[in-house]
Amino acid sequence: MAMLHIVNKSPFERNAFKSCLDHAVAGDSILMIEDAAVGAVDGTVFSSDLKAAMADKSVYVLGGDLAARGMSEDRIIDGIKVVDYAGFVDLTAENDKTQSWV
Amino acid sequence: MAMLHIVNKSPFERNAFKSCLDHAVAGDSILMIEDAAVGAVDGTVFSSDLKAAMADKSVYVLGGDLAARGMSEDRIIDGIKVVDYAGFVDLTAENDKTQSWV
Amino acid sequence: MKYTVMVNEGPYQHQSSDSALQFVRAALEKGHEIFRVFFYHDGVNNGTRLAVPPKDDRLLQQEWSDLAKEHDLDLVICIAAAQRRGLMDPDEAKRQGLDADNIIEGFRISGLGQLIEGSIQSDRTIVFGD
Amino acid sequence: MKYTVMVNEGPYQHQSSDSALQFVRAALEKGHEIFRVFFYHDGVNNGTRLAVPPKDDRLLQQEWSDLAKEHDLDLVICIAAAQRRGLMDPDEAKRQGLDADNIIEGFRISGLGQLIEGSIQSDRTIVFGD
Amino acid sequence: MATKKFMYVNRKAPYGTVYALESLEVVLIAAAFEQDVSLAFIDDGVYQIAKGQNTDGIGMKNFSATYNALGDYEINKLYVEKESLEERGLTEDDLMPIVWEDEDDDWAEKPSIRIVSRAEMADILADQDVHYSF
Amino acid sequence: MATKKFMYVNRKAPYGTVYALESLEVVLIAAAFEQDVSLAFIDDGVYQIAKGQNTDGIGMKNFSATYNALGDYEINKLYVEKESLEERGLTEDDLMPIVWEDEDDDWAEKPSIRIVSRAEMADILADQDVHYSF
Repeated sequence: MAMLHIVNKSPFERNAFKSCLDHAVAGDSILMIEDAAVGAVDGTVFSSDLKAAMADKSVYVLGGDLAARGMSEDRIIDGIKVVDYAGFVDLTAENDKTQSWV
Repeated sequence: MAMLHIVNKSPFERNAFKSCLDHAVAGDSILMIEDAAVGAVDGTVFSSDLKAAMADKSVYVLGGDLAARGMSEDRIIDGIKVVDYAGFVDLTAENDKTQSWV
Repeated sequence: MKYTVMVNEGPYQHQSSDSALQFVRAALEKGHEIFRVFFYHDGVNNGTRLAVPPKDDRLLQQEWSDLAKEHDLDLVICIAAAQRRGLMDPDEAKRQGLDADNIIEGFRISGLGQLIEGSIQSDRTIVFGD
Repeated sequence: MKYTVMVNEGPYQHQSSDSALQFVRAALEKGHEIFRVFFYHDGVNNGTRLAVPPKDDRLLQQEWSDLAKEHDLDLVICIAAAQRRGLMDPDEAKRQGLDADNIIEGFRISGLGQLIEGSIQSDRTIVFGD
Repeated sequence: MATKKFMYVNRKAPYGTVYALESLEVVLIAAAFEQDVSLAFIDDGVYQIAKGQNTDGIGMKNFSATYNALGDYEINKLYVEKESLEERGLTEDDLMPIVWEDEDDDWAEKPSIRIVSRAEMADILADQDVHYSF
Repeated sequence: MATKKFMYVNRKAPYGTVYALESLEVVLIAAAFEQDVSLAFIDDGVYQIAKGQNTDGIGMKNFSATYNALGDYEINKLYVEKESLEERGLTEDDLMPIVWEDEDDDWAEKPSIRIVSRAEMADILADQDVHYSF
């Protein structure tokens, strides 16, 4: 019964991403889309929170949203997987359900 | 050249209120409207930040927005003044300019 | 897999409509079924035909309309949200005594039950919002 | 004191339109002048006449329209933002070859220069947004 | 039709945005579908069920009484996160006393609000089929 | 007409919302009014001028090149907050090299971007007449 959490808010602007991390359970997956993509970058004030969550959760970022904001893939946290929209669809199919942290 | 800062975001949801506090200068005034009104309540994780700002800034809350969210005036931080829309207008006239932290 | 997609913001102001459109396209390409797209809150504003094609940008309302035609999609606008915001089809405009309507081809206006039913019938419900 | 007020969100979704309306009323009551109210971003959606009066709630679009009539207010909708979102007056609709328009009485559509000019002419510019 | 577990996730304060009101409108319609309905109040969502809401000063409709009607529609699982309350200086006493009448227990009035910890909330969210986010 | 100091306060990431794009559209119109125009990039607003933006994957218009045109309109005061960059793991090297040509200095190319501290930004904001918030 794994869940895909979809986050679309910058972790620097809103508490939605933090709230997602606080409520996701072991084995869940987290996908960053839209403004949330900037949360994938390493060396930010948010990256330690995200790394801690990665201990027992899988984390993905939508490549198109990362590139749109000028962040190249080589600066994201090790272990975060970059997906395109086809990969986004696959994640929704592979997990039993999804929750959007709008 | 004093400025009125208008904040309309909950300090628990977004960084706008914190950013306002970080950028207001001594002698400025801060008015909480809409969802920001909940920031006036004492005993929250945000109240110490706001109290620190009150050392050299005046802080106001729109009473209608506070009441709409079920928060009575007797639980707000000492020193915060409650105004109505007429008081809101007065604040914009008394200060030389305004900035909205949307 | 069968999907119901919920779009809660209008075009342009937030990326939600863009993201939902890209998601629906990708799902269709993979052979999944889009049972319904339900437009709620400001999402109802995606269904207007009165937007003007920009010189150099996408016209989201038209893209939804075209996609609906191409794939026979069921694009449903919530009637209660639409009434607040001024999105009308000919029948509803007439019923309300209004002198115009603004819905674009490919969308229809209906009740919130369509959302619940969509989620019951579908394997997945995906929400795009602010 | 002379004010220009900027409204950046549509009706209902965010409180901005309500707050701006209450502010403008209070300013007028105190004898201040509202030089202009400029509607930008989704704020353009405040100017539709196709919204339906709810049974038990305010109809914001009508309240703006009524206030404009009562106080001869200048309510300006940004044309670029309006074109993206589908808010049209009869002239613009005709020019674009559209079969309908949806602007409500009391609003007019014009360019962004009206905002800048408003801020230059006014003592205060107040922004209401998300 | 199959029965699914529907969760309404409410994370925003009322009135500043329309989400709280329009979330409630979905919940009321959902009642007719005989599904398993729960509501979660997390983060600023807890203000939606704060007691004493008075909108006279802002010209908006006060819809808070509607939460009291949910029991009549057999919607009686309102999960409220303890940590969200605490961070905002609130306790259960600040919430409306929302109740429902238990048909199977001689129509006894029972509380609909269940205060849960963040960890419990995570498990409750994980146990649902459909998540509507407002 | 009197000359006023106009400040465009940009605090949000591009593409996730329309504010960055429509802010820029106001700035371009403002150029015709011969006012004193400044732009501030604070919080997530710093991503608006990040270099290498590529929107191919999301189907939206890439408008970042427009910032390079601002110099032609004599808009050359783009204040970027140092702390906002640092919190996001960014440095000045991550920003587009936006420049303007100084007519009074033999059209020498000069940087439009000025990195300032949070305290300096507060003073700059305090020194304006009109604040547009995006």
